[in-house]
Amino acid sequence: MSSTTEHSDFDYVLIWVWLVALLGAGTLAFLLPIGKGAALAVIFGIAMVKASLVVRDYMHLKSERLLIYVIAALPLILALGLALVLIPDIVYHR
Amino acid sequence: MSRLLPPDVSTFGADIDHVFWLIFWIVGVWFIVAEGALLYAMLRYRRKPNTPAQFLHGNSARQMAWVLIPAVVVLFLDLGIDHAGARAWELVKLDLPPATTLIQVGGKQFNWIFTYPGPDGKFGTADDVTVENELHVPVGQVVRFELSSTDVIHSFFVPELRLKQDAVPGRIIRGWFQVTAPGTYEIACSELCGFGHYTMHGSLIVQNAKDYEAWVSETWPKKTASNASASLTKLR
Amino acid sequence: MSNSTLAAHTATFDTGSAASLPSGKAGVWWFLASEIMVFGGLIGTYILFRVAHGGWAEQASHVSWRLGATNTLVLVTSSLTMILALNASRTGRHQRAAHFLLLTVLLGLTFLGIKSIEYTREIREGFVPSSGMFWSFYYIMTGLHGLHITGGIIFNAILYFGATRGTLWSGGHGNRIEFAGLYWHFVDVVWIFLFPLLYLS
Amino acid sequence: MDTAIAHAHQPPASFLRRYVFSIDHKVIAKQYLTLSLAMALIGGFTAYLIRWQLAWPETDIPGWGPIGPDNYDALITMHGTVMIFFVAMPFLLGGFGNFLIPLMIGADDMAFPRLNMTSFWMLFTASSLIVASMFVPGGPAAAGWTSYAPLSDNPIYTGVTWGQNLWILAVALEFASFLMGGINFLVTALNLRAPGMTLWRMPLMVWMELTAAVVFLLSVGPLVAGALMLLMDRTLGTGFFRPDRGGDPLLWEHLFWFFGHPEVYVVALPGFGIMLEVLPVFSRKPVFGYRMMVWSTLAAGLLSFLVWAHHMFVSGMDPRLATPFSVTTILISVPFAVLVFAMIATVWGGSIQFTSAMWFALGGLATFMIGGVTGIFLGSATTDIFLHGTYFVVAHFHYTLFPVTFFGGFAGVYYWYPKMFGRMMNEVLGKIHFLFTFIFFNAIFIPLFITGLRGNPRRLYEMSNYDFLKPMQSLHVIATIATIGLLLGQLPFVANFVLSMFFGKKAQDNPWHANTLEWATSSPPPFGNFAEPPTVYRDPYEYSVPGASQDWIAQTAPEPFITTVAAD
Repeated sequence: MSSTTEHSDFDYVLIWVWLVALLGAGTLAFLLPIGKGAALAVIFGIAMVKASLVVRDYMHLKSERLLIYVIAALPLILALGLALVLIPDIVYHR
Repeated sequence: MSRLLPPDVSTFGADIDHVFWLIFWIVGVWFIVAEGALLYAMLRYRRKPNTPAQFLHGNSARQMAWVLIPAVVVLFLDLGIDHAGARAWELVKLDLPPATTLIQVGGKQFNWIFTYPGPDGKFGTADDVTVENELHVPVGQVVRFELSSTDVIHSFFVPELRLKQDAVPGRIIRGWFQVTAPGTYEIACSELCGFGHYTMHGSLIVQNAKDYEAWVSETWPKKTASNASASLTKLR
Repeated sequence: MSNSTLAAHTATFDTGSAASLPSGKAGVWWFLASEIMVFGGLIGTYILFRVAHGGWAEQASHVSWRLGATNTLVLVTSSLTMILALNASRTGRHQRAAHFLLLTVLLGLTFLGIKSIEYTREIREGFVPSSGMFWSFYYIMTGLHGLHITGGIIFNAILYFGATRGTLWSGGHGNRIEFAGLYWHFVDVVWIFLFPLLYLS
Repeated sequence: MDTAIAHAHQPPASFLRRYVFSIDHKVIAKQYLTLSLAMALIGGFTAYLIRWQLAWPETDIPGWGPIGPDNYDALITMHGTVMIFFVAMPFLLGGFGNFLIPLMIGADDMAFPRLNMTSFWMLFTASSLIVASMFVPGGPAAAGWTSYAPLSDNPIYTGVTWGQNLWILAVALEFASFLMGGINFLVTALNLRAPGMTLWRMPLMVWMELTAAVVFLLSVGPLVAGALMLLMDRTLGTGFFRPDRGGDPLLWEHLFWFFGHPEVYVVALPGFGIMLEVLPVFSRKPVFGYRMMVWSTLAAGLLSFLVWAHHMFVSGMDPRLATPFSVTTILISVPFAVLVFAMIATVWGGSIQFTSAMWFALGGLATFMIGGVTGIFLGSATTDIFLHGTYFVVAHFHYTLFPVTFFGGFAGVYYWYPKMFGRMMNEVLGKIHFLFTFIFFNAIFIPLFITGLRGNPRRLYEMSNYDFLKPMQSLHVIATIATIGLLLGQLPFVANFVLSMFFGKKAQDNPWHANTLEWATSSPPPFGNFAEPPTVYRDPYEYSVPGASQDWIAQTAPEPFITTVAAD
């Protein structure tokens, strides 16, 4: 099995603290009177970090072998490709 | 052979047909070669007493070449087809030439609605002329159309013009055509649009300048001095 | 891959081996891959429409970011309890694992509870799926996510009862907690993106 | 996901667990086969009604009566939906995939036998829903198998209410079923391979089923979301695909074809897989360029995600997208060219035995080539302007899907029937069946190519409105007569399939002297497949090895040039 057994509960709680802190930060960025663009950048940047924390530590991706990275990466790439092709039709049509 | 396709009466029809025949001959040759090889193998190599099959696993480069070299040739022919096709596509769908006649084509279950700007040359004014299922255009002139639909997806299709474009509700799709020979051509809907789909039939009446003017003068509202010029202004 | 299959073939519920993944885990990950396509398509479309029609900001201002944030907190915490349950079962602390599973189930139910409070409030204020494109996307995305949460709650509940009765371990299915966990964390990740997309934009 | 039961090498006692809710992949495979053949009756009958209406419009159809334009739209919708989702996929993936993957890799069952059972019964439910949808008030779905919005989106345009909703539910359920099935295929083939069965020793059929599974489960997601949107549009008043509510009809087309095109390969690859098992055995020759074919298959699978917009060249999508998609589309002909050439090369220099299975495999290859080359015309955006939505398209995709589904599928039935049921099928009936199928199939669709080239639009209830179609009527009559011939031509098969089960000659374990593992066990295989787990020593297609004592060497044969007696 993967080397996840070494994890101590403490590590996991630590990650959780991070997640909560980031959640707070993201919400703050939304409330503070900063520019919309900047706020969005911060908010989604933070969302990315949170997601990667969960995937890396709670889903143990950091200790997984290549095949799982492939399985996870394929749909991400394809979904992105789909969205890109949709741009001209949905965003830029008059 | 050329009777395989309907007669072509539009300026860009020839470009489309050219690509068609290019593909036709390329794939035709490949098709005959491949089927021929298969048929030959079937006859030549049917089971015969004490003639065992050859042991060809086809994993060595020399043997794979028998498949890969033809495949590479296919690749290059493909690129050739793509090249020819891309140029014709740009001509037909991408760059719209300046037009002397502008019409709005609307699809609605189960009719084609053709709207002319009227004497003032502007759409959405009182003197717009609307005709159902009958599109009159002058021969040899570039006609621009704005295609739209009020309900479901239709598709504006004139076989002799090699012209097809879906009409999508919520979108205005611009296109053009230029007919080379006067006559009456049939307009079909080629996208399933409901139970009346098969009745959604119109006719394109291409007239020489004189007849067209005659039709205009009898069906359109009379021109006033103010908008006489407007009707002739080139639309770009 | 080749020699690994010896183990894989003969084991009763195979744990795979060095080269190949444990079947259960591989299955879950392939499933998650298809789920990524479902939510990816949905989220991608939403973003494109949102960019195309700026006018949604007004509609979006009617959702309660407070409840949304609270729910995020709940879900993130449930991810923690889930992983702690797995760790407990891995280290043989079965009683503890069962408790954490129960906790996860309860947090999941809390999430659904808060979500339904939101729905009722919004519907009371007259914001229904047909109230505009934003609301359409809001309801389809949170609704689909809610269905996934419900499914996860059911899996976890089943595991919990197996854990309390001990059948979970006696049957040698301890790593089912891992599989259910992978799914649960994925649903959490989806929410981590839905929250800013729907509440903070 | 408890596989313990499956491995307890004891068949369950109760009839229900043994034949109905069985977790034995072989029983489930037969259930899929039966279901798909039953649905094929519906698909065939709809084809008969459609063709009759087109040849002799608004006449009483023998065995049915006259049909109206709304019935006609419903019929074409049902024909497409049933044939693709409820015949082709259950037949090629559900049936042959389930039966062959564990046997060919030397496993005793699927990785998740219970999930396997669940998949089948989900599909059964989906099939029941689609059948039920034909009898609800308002009639069945009538927006075409592509269900383009807004036609499918708003009941006022078709008058169809619950028919369309049930269509969405049935198709969504079908997706879920094959999603789970595909995951099962993947995990089984990657994890449960017998000792020595390396990836590069897997029969090509397994590779094809694997690629199909991956392609399916990565392409279907967005359409699941789309189906949910469509359902909400119809029931909750949202407007994802309604321009008047801020939605976009083209979104549906994109989501549909992003799945719809890969779906073609999901069906095509297993069909190829069958041909690739049959051709070497009856040519007594190794498959030509095994690895080359595997790589081409993977390449085709990958490319299949990059071509979907070629279904939308004239749909009103941004015309600048057309050329890139033409390029990818036409490029995909390269891996398929490799596969086809390699199949011909496999036969070349062989010692060909013309069994029914071989006839169907060769016939499938020959007809598929027509589908392949005509695809180039539609892949080029320029010629597609003229050909899109005409009978040329209809003929083209029937020439791709029919060969893989039916020629390939029938080849598989004639080839593996002995293994499935322990008895041989009748070869004479089989060859008659092939002759009818081959002749009449071509007699249907070659005329339709011609009408298509003349610009005959598809999905017309009748054509008398169009003067330029009047000369085409005789071609439609030919196609219809051929359709009736094709349907009647299936009777020898039905008789053969049923009667052989009772009166067929008892089959040996390895009647065709084939190498792959499924022939290394008894016919039919016992519960658990293999008396003792097999060990694999060699590649799957070692036929006519020079110096060998016989012209086949089973994969289980340990020493070079000495074959096991596990067979016979």
